[in-house]
Amino acid sequence: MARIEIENLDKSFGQTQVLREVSLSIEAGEFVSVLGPSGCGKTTLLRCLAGFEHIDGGRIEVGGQVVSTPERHLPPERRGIGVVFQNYALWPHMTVAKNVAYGLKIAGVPRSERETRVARVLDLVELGALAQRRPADLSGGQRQRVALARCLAMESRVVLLDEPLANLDVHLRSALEEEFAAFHARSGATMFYITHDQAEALALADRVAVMDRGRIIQFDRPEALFRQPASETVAGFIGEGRVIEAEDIRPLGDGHASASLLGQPVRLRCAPGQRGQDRGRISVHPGDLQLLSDDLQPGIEAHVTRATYRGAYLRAELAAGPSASVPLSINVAAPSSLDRGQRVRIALRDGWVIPDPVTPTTQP
Amino acid sequence: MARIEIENLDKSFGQTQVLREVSLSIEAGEFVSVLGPSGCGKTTLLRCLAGFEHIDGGRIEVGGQVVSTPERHLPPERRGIGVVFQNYALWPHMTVAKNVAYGLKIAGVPRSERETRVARVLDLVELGALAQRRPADLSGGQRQRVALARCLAMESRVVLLDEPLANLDVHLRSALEEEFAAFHARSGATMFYITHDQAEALALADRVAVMDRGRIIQFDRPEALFRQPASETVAGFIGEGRVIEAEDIRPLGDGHASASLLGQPVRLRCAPGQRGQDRGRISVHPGDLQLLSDDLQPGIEAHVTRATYRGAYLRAELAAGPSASVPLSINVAAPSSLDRGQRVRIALRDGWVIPDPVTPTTQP
Amino acid sequence: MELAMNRSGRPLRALRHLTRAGDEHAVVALLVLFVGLLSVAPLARLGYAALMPDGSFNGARITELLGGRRVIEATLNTVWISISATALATVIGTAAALLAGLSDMRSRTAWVFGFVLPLMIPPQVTALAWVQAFSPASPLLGALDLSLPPGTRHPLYSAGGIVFLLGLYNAPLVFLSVRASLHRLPAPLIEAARSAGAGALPVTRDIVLPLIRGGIFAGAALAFVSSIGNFGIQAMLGIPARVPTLITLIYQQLNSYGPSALNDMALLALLLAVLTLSGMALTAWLGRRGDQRVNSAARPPRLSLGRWRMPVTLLAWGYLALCLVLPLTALLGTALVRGYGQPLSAETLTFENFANALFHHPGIRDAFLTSLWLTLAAVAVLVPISVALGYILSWRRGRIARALMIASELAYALPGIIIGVAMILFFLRPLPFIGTGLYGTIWVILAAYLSNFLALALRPILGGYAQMDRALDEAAQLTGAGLLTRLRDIVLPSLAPAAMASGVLVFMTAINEIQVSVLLVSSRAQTIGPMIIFLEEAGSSTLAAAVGCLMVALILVLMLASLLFRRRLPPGVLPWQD
Amino acid sequence: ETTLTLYTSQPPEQAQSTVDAFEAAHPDIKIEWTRNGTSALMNVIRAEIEAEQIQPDLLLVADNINLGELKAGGHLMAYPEAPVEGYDAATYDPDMSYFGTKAITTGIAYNPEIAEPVESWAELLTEENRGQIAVPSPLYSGAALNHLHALINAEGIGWDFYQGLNDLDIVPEGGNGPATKAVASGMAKYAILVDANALRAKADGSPIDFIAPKDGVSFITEPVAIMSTTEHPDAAKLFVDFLLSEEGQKLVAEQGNLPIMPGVAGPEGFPELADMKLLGYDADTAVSTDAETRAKFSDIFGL
Ligand SMILES: Nc1ncnc2c1ncn2[C@@H]1O[C@H](COP(=O)(O)OP(=O)(O)OP(=O)(O)O)[C@@H](O)[C@H]1O
Ligand SMILES: Nc1ncnc2c1ncn2[C@@H]1O[C@H](COP(=O)(O)OP(=O)(O)OP(=O)(O)O)[C@@H](O)[C@H]1O
Ligand SMILES: [Mg+2]
Ligand SMILES: [Mg+2]
Repeated sequence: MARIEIENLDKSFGQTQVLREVSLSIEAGEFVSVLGPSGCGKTTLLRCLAGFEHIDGGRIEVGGQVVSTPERHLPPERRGIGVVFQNYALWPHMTVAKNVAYGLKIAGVPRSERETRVARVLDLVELGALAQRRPADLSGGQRQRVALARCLAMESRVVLLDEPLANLDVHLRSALEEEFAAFHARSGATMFYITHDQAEALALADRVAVMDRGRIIQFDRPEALFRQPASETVAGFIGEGRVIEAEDIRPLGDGHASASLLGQPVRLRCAPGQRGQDRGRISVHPGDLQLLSDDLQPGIEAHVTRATYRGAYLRAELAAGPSASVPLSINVAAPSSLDRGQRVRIALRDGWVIPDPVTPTTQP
Repeated sequence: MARIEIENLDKSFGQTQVLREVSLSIEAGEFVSVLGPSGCGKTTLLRCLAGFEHIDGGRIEVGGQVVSTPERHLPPERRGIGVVFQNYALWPHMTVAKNVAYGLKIAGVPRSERETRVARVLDLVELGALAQRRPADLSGGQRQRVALARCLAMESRVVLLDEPLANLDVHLRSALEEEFAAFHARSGATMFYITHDQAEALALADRVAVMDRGRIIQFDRPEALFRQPASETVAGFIGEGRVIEAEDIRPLGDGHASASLLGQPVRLRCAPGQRGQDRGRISVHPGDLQLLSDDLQPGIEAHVTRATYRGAYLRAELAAGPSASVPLSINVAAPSSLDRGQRVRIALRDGWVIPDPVTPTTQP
Repeated sequence: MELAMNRSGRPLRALRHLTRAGDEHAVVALLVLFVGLLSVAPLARLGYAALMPDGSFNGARITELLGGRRVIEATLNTVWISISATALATVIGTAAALLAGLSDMRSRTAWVFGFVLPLMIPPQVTALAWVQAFSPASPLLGALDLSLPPGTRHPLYSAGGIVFLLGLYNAPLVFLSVRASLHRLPAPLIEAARSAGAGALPVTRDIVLPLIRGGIFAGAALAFVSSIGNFGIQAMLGIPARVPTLITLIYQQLNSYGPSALNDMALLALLLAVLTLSGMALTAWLGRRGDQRVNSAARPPRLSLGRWRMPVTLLAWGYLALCLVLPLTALLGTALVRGYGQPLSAETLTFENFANALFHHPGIRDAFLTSLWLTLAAVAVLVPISVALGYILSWRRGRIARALMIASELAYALPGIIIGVAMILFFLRPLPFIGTGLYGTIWVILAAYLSNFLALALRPILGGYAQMDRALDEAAQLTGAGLLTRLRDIVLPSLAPAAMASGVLVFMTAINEIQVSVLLVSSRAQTIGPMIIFLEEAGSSTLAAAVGCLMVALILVLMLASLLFRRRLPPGVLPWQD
Repeated sequence: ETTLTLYTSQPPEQAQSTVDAFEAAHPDIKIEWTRNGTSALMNVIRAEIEAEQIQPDLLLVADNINLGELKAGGHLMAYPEAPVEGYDAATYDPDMSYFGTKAITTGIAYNPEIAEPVESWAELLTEENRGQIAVPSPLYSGAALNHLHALINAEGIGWDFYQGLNDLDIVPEGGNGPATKAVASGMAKYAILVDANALRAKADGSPIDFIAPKDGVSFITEPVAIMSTTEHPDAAKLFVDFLLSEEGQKLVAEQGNLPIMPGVAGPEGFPELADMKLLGYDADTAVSTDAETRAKFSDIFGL
């Protein structure tokens, strides 16, 4: 019941065009993440949706109602949209509990129900004990959680979240991730979730919109983004992907293609309509590479440029190719060690041939 | 040249004791991360070090000089310590370039040198083009980078960072992580790095201090934290570890022990002095578990309670044990699927017997 | 989700939506009406009297009057004296706010009390006290062995003297405005500078001052307007010094005879208004440049004065001794004798004046109660109106906002006596619909106060808005709260220090108000300021001084009493409390 | 019952007692009164005239020139039958538009602790008094303006006196209040002052005394007048009658001013009216030459 339809949205601040022809069609009840580098316009898109910014071109519909065109603008308080702000925007003069209860009070929820709902939401974000504190006396992460609780309590039909978990530790983060999923399942609200953390985006969202420099460059299911990125930018952005050059790409017809990578024959996935190419760009994730322990197998020669400890595994940055010009990343299971400069041999187990940029939207 | 020595530091805000007997001894030039849940006192510890808070007990020495005791307090501007703040703390009335140059100007660096240094640092954080903007016209991540640049430019002998990468996307993050490492190597500065992101902490730090409720509960190398957590809290906090109960723990003498987990015999690592125990708590990471495809091998029965897509792999939450009361997490390589409720069999490949809590510091 | 929606009740919500729809428009309409009725209309009536004396425009008369040698000279004097006095007041007021708000100077609370109190002493009293203190016969200079030889021109009888006293007198205005800004300055910005190696001085110069610039210039605007329209000091020092200024010329015009006196006075008043508005526009422009938005959640930091702590404390108290103790002792010395000029000694000491003021003159008591009532009413109306007006002016751009801005400053730009005349002209006729006129009642005085002090109340609040994070309001907007609700629940509390500063400014200025009320009082509505003047004129200086002392004492008691409630108030609201 | 509106510049207690006495004598007439300084009242009336909404029926204000101005504007009602027998013709308007009710003289006040009494205006102009004489300004004070008109029309005094003041570096300023204070506090030796101010301060114990110079004092008569717009002319006339009656004049003495009806005794300590030389002038001429006079005054003092 609360479909969001964004068509050809344009938005500039003075001379700078911040959003360019953004179109998104979000199903009612869908969970959509927006992923993109810092400064690409995510927050601005959210502010247009919420009604804080007037738009310069295009239109926005929410639940079948036109809420924004350059001429017409429904004020935020009449859109029934909840927002969790990037900078918290807590009301400094109210206690935590009051911050959370305020919207309910405005909506006319009776006191007793209000109190139970506030208590429940605060417990959810593990802030029950701090209900009487003021925002100034909280740590950064605690403030973030209050902002979250404030929005959750409202149970709006459309909820926009601007990096709601950015300042939280992993535990709380996964707890709240779960809570988002549960809240979403329970309420059926349409969620629009901005993040720069792809793990979050991929884990939570039904679909992910990847933004770059004011444009949406791909809007697809998480698996598709990861395994079949539509452009180099997406490929490079998702899942610590690397884009490298392969030669002699020959489609095999079953969604696969054969190619040659740094002189080694490899088997790749490709789009159904992929044509044969002498040179092409392919997308590779660290997990697609395997360290060869055995010197006899054919493999790609590389040397380690940096190895960092990541707990469960060791992440190694490699330089491969004749002039060590092809950078690759690989994860190596933990109880092992790799040193800077060490020479290794690797094999490519999977990869995706990035389709030719035919549509102009993939151009920045 | 800039050793940091913290002894029995106490700090309260009114009635709330925020830091309790914190002692840390940081070598000159060491890179130390402080990791801990939101609200545990990380920022407060940093503020005491920087000199923004007077301390209530204990002492802090930097580079052999006593900078804080309850009686004596060296003001921040005379400590020569650089700080990157959690909320950026950019000066809104100065352009990006001026923000970065200010400290150098105060330090009396001549104009021409100042300009080159500022330009270099801004290029480093990819903000060269925005040098003349004001902080208000930047996105959240861009502001974060300015804050970073401002601190990098000062090249202090001690640098404190409060979640400097919290708002950045993965790419910038890993670029800046590398930059921190390089900066550290180049300058030999002592770095004190607060984060709630363990990947960051583990990757960057020489040693990591894990805090909980105002105490340091373990201060050790990253590998040790991950593989040999000293307490349940640390075990539960690092590497998405789970703490579960095992029975019949029998040390084998070579740093290993045999035990029984949910009726299955398992082999675990343990501390050299570990005694035999009928029941004990063990720490298990998702990577320590393996999905058994083959029904014949003996394994632990469990069912899937939630499966989320993480790009390279699928994360499954499992419930094991007779009454499905033991929660476990497992990572499954990506091109596979697990559904909620599906029954699986798993094997434990590694685990660590958490030593008995003998020292009172592990009590919160 | 169905559940969530239905629980709050669909029809109810629809109704609420309906009332909310016009919410903002209704507020804007109300503000336009308020400003239009109380500011624009009376002043337009005055402008009409000034420019069209007999219903027709006569350019020659205007050029002749404004082009006269004396008017030009007075205009030039007015401009440079007001600018210099503003500069002095700004420097002193800002320094005081920094000392009280940012330093670890000793006994700050008591000092702040003393610093704002002189606002309460009528300027004539202050000026007279200074003149006496530095006259050749002064006991003070005599005691210090610095007596001027008789026959020398009094040092304060000079343009410099006017600047000096106006500067001192208006410094608390700047102080209040700057302090409100300072209180919203977030600690990390200062801490970041300190960790960059900047000590107290560079931090103040490079970080603090630029960030509170909005507050400083708002205060400067107040000081400018207050200086340019201050008749008491300009006349008492300027006339003996033969330094004519516009306000003294206007008073001369008011006292002259002839059918055109009122029209000529109105014309001079317009000239003064133009000067004042230019000054306010200039300060507003200077104060607005650049971005001073800071995010909320501030804990005011303190910078250590180090070894300067003792000297600075002494200096600050020395300043107070001069500015507060000097006029206050003069006032008290007069109130405690029967006849003015009697030396205060065991024989002459009497409390008769106080007894008279308190018990034997019901007129004084009535006048005081009327003033208190009017002042509180003005505060109660102006602060909420200013908060709403500030919202529109700060966060809604557009023609209406700009017009409101100019209109609301208009009235403050005129000296009080002119407002009084404008109010008479406008409110004399019976009002439409009501049938009776407000003239001669207490309501016309209230209307004049509202009109004259609107800009005064607005200034600190605009400064507060400049520093407020708009997301706070946006977050509340999303809950569906209408503009009025948000103003009450979110904006007003966040602006509390600024709102309080504005309330205190209005209170302090209105309780003793003379220039506006003197034309509007009647036997039915008498206020305390003119009452003191009448007593003075009728030769009862000692009684007048006793009333003045009682007023100061009362304000002091109110200020102290406010401290009792400090725990219940948001931090930073009371200017005299840390 | 009729209600009259009175604008008066009498001090509040005086105004109240005048009104009370009148209402006691005429119980069917009520008086609403507004009390303010003369110049403030005149500004109010001018504004009322500008708005064509004149409020008062009666005026009882300080001096002739103000009323002369109103008379010239046609705002005063003539009352030819007013009971003025026995009154000096100088105390009321020849056209019977306003009538003096008392005499408030302006003479010389001095501080006996630092100055000697003088006999005439000219004696003030000595070098020892440089900067030591407080003079209310005609540009601000009605009484001072009256004094100026009286002195410049007086033989042997004239503009030379003011010229002489300027030569002694004296600038007229403010009204009678500050001048009283200046003498009482010793900041000035002498002041040009109205009798009541000086004598009341003296009675309160201030170091001040009053001299009526031999060559004459100026005086104001606090005239009463009826506005031409009044709707109750008969009741208003009764008020005038009351003030000019013997009862009314005794009240003046009780209030601490000199009555002008011959035979009614003045208050304690006041000089006898008969012993003083009164300096009068023609009010109508004064109104018409007022602008010139002020201009000349300003020129002399460089204001
Ligand atoms: N008021 C403004 N005036 C001018 N430019 C602005 C303004 N607000 C944002 N911008 C610019 O618009 C661009 C997009 O900003 P936005 O805040 O939407 O980025 P974002 O994607 O949310 O980034 P982040 O992840 O860092 O928060 C940025 O380059 C920013 O500098
Ligand atoms: N001024 C204060 N008054 C009272 N309590 C405070 C104050 N400042 C911080 N606290 C409390 O001290 C504890 C530690 O706060 P701190 O900011 O150090 O946490 P943190 O570890 O940095 O958390 P985060 O990761 O969320 O930033 C928190 O519980 C917080 O509520
Ligand atoms: Mg953003
Ligand atoms: Mg923190």
